[in-house]
Amino acid sequence: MAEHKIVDSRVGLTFMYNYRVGESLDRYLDGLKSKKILGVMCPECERVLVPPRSMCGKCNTKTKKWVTLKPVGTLKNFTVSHVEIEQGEIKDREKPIIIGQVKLEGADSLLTARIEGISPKDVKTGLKVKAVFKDTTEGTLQDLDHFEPVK
Amino acid sequence: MRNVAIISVGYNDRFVAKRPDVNIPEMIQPAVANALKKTKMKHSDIGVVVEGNMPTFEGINYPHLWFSDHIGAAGKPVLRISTGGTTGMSVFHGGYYCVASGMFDVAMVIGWEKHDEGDAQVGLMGIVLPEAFSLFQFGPDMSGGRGGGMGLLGGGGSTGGASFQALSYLAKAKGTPEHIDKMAAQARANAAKNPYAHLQHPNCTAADIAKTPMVSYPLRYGHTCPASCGACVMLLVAEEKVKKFADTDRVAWVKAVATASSDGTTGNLVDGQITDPAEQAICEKIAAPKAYKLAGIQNPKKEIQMCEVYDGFAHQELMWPEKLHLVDNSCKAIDEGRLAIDGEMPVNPSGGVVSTNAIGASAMVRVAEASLQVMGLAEGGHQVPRRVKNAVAHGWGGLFQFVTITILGDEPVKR
Amino acid sequence: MDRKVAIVGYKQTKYSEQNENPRERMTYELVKSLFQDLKITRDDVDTFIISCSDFQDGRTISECYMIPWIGAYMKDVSKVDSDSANAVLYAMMRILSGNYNTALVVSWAMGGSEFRSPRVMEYELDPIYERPGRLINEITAAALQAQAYMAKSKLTEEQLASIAVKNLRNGARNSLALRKKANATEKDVLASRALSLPLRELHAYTPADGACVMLLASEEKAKELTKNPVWIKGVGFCQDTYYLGERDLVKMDSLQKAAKAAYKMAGITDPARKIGVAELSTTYVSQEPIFAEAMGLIPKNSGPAAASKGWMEIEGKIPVNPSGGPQAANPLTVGGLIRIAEASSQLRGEAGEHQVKKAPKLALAHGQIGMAAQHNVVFVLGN
Amino acid sequence: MDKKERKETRQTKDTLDMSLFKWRIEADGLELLVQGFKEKKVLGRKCHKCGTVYVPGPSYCRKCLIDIQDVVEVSKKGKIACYTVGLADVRGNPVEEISVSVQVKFDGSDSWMLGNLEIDDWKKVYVGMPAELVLREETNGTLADIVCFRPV
Repeated sequence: MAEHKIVDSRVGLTFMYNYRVGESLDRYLDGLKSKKILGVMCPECERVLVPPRSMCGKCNTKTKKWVTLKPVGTLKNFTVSHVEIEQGEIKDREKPIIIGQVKLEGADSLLTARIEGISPKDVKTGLKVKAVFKDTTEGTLQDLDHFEPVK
Repeated sequence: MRNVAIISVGYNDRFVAKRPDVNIPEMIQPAVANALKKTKMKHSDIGVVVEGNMPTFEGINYPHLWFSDHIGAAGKPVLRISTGGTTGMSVFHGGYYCVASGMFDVAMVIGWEKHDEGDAQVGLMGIVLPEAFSLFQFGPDMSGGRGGGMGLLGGGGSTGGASFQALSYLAKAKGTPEHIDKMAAQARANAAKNPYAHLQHPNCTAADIAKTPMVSYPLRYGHTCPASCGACVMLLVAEEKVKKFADTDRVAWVKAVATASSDGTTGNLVDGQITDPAEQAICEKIAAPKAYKLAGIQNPKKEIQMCEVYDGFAHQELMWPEKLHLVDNSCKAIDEGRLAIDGEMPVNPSGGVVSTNAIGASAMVRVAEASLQVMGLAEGGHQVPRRVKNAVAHGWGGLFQFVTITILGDEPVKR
Repeated sequence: MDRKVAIVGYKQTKYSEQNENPRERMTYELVKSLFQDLKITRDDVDTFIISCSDFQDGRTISECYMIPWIGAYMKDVSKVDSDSANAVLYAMMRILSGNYNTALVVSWAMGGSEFRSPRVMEYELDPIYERPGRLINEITAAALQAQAYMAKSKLTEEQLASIAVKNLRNGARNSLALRKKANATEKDVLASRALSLPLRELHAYTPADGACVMLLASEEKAKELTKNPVWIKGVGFCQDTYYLGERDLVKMDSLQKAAKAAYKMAGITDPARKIGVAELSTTYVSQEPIFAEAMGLIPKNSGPAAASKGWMEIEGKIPVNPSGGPQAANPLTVGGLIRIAEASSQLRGEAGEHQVKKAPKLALAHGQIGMAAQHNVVFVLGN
Repeated sequence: MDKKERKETRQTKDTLDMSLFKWRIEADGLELLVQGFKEKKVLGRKCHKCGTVYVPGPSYCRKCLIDIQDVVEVSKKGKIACYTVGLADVRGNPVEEISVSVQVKFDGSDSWMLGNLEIDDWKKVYVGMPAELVLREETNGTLADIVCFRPV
């Protein structure tokens, strides 16, 4: 087989993106800023969706009615995550975190959130949890810091 | 083969530079609703959704996954097609084949771009970056002077490549840069009659265009397109379902689709460039003849009443009608006013891509606009006055190397 | 639909951490060798359907420079920007329309050497909620799905490990595989690095460089080109809601619908009995029982039984991923096409070391993309 | 239609870091080209089947889809197939030094090669103008051996 000249090519360039969060998420973030979790209801199937969005995919209907959800719910599913992805590399976390799917009271969708205040060994589905906000909120997703067991 | 008709077109809103009020799915969703509104169809009647954009422009891989709920794709088959500038029409062709194959009765096609969230210039550079930077392994002169290596890099950009194409075209057509000014002026003035167009400039003149700065001779700013935000949606229906779903007596029948690709006709830095960007045999010799044959059109100049071509740069609005066998010499034709909305071969009554460019939508908008002309529904004064029996829509993409063609008519092809 | 479409030939590369060639020559050699096998030239191809990804190739419109290398210079080409099983689907529809008689599907990815798969898959997340939230990625999504299934079906960690062992062992019999572990044990799997529990490193797919090409043809043309056509009997594809919190990760509505459509088209009512072998795009082995159940290949919640009784082994009653599946090698976008090629070679009895014993009459192949397999494509193939 | 008030919503950011990609590219044509420069030659490859001459010459023919090996020397002289003139910067301000980029089709080749044209007045350039590749006095087998194109 003939030898071929193979060259390496590298580019130190970064594509930058600025995304608009849009109407629904903007309002959700306003809610987080005032330490509230907002959901939105589909007028047809009456599901309450959180995080909220402008369309219910099940009914192809615009969601309309906003509801403030109680910051308590039930842990429905979880994973104990030992790694995080940093620029595509799978790196071990200093200590594992629990990523849970929480069903808030009055919501029909599950909210993904970090679960703290319980060890990975003891965490179980069915656990009653409550939302813990950062002391100072800024209207970002990080305002809702984690959920922890209801004592 | 089954005949397929376009029964409805939906835009989200007027194409604009910025939509800070909405996220991407929120921007697209009204286009879906607007397309459905003009039919007797319910959302559940849609059998398949075909979608596309330029994914690196917004930095979202497989964005249709995210939109699922907003475009009514949840629980439905979805196909995603992306082919650079031709994306919109490639998506449309995808929808066409979903129906023509007999697999589905109704297809919804979606082309979109939200340019305010990314950087299209950098995104376009992304086409050639790895190949261009491989040249550094061969020691180009980095002094920034007249070194050949940097010269090799210089022509990679989109406007650079387009300028080469423009000069090669003008030499062949015996045209001048002033012809491009005239063409651009017509496009901007036409756009002012299209309520959805982005850059609208009523009564724009060639002199107005000639005042804009030169980018890269012979192309001026006034010859180039804006970066727009917007979405286009169309509903395609099998012949036997047209009566059931169409809310109009006059639908646009898809008479033929065709596509072809060559090697890169600019920026082919590593493997040698053997194709003239202004030759476009893929259109003139391959795709266009195939499309006309499928559509049963023998004399395009006589049988076609208008065209919508993909003119990312104004000289292309002159070049493509020639390659599509619709005009012998566009420079002459524009001098004689024959390409105007009321001329004998109206080119881009919508204002074209040079006035509105949401890239992933643009080639689809060509089909959408051609279909509106066939249906007699073009709004705001850009409807061609004589009855449009047949229309041609066209798209180009890649390194000036892809071409897509769609031929529409007011009657189905007898098969 | 009065036409039938067949797979007349296909070729795969050997999968590796770094192919000896760059993407262009790797794919070029593959296309040429398929043409040679079928005694055709590029002029015999009516349309080319590419499946590649800008995010995997690191290029905008990443097919631009590849068009001439795959033989598509001055030819009819389109590109599906999704898993390559979608490209086969599109190629098939183009032939069914009557506009074309042959279609070449071409897919490549340099997942071993040029890009980092986990990063590429992060771009599938919405940029406004999941990305800044930094909790969901391909690993955690699959882990939540795995956990939900294990809670429901009572599949144990040991049983989950046994599925990984089966695939690693199968991979060792597949001459093209990258990761081969003929002697892997459940213990090895359980001792492998914890990713996001219950998932560990040996449950996961193996990123790889590789390409696959496949020629499809109409009935008439297929009979001209091969004595051994594989017929596409049925296809189905479907996409779920994006939101993990609104999906039943175990039931998998989209996969169920896709399979149902494929069975309907193929005229199958009892897939568990009719399907002789399945090649599934299980990026994590936990998806094997979940997918098999959603597609009706095994009864609901029977993952534990399937694992402990070896139903899905090469010798089992419904062999799944005799090739080793994505655990053996997974050049992302090429995945679905590989599964279709592997299923086809099982039908032709050409799978060599990993050939299933009872020559199957019908085979199933599957492709997917998205977090926890949001988008699914199912093919039923027969000979 | 566009008169509605549009409320600005929050932004989030992300990037696509191209430095994460480690591309490898086959560049037989460029290698041959720079090797030829050592002897002050322009070398390309010719397809033994269809006769197409590529400069730079990759070791396959895109028309015939076959490997090609025949190395051919092509003339340094050719014709300008097309050109463009950089008169303004990205903001539209006139540039101090006007540059002319050309694509030259060498005599005996089917390929166009990109480069800069050295000329006193850009208005003299035309499509079809004869031009020639100028190499450095002392070449060392790199792309930097290219000085420019000059009108013949």
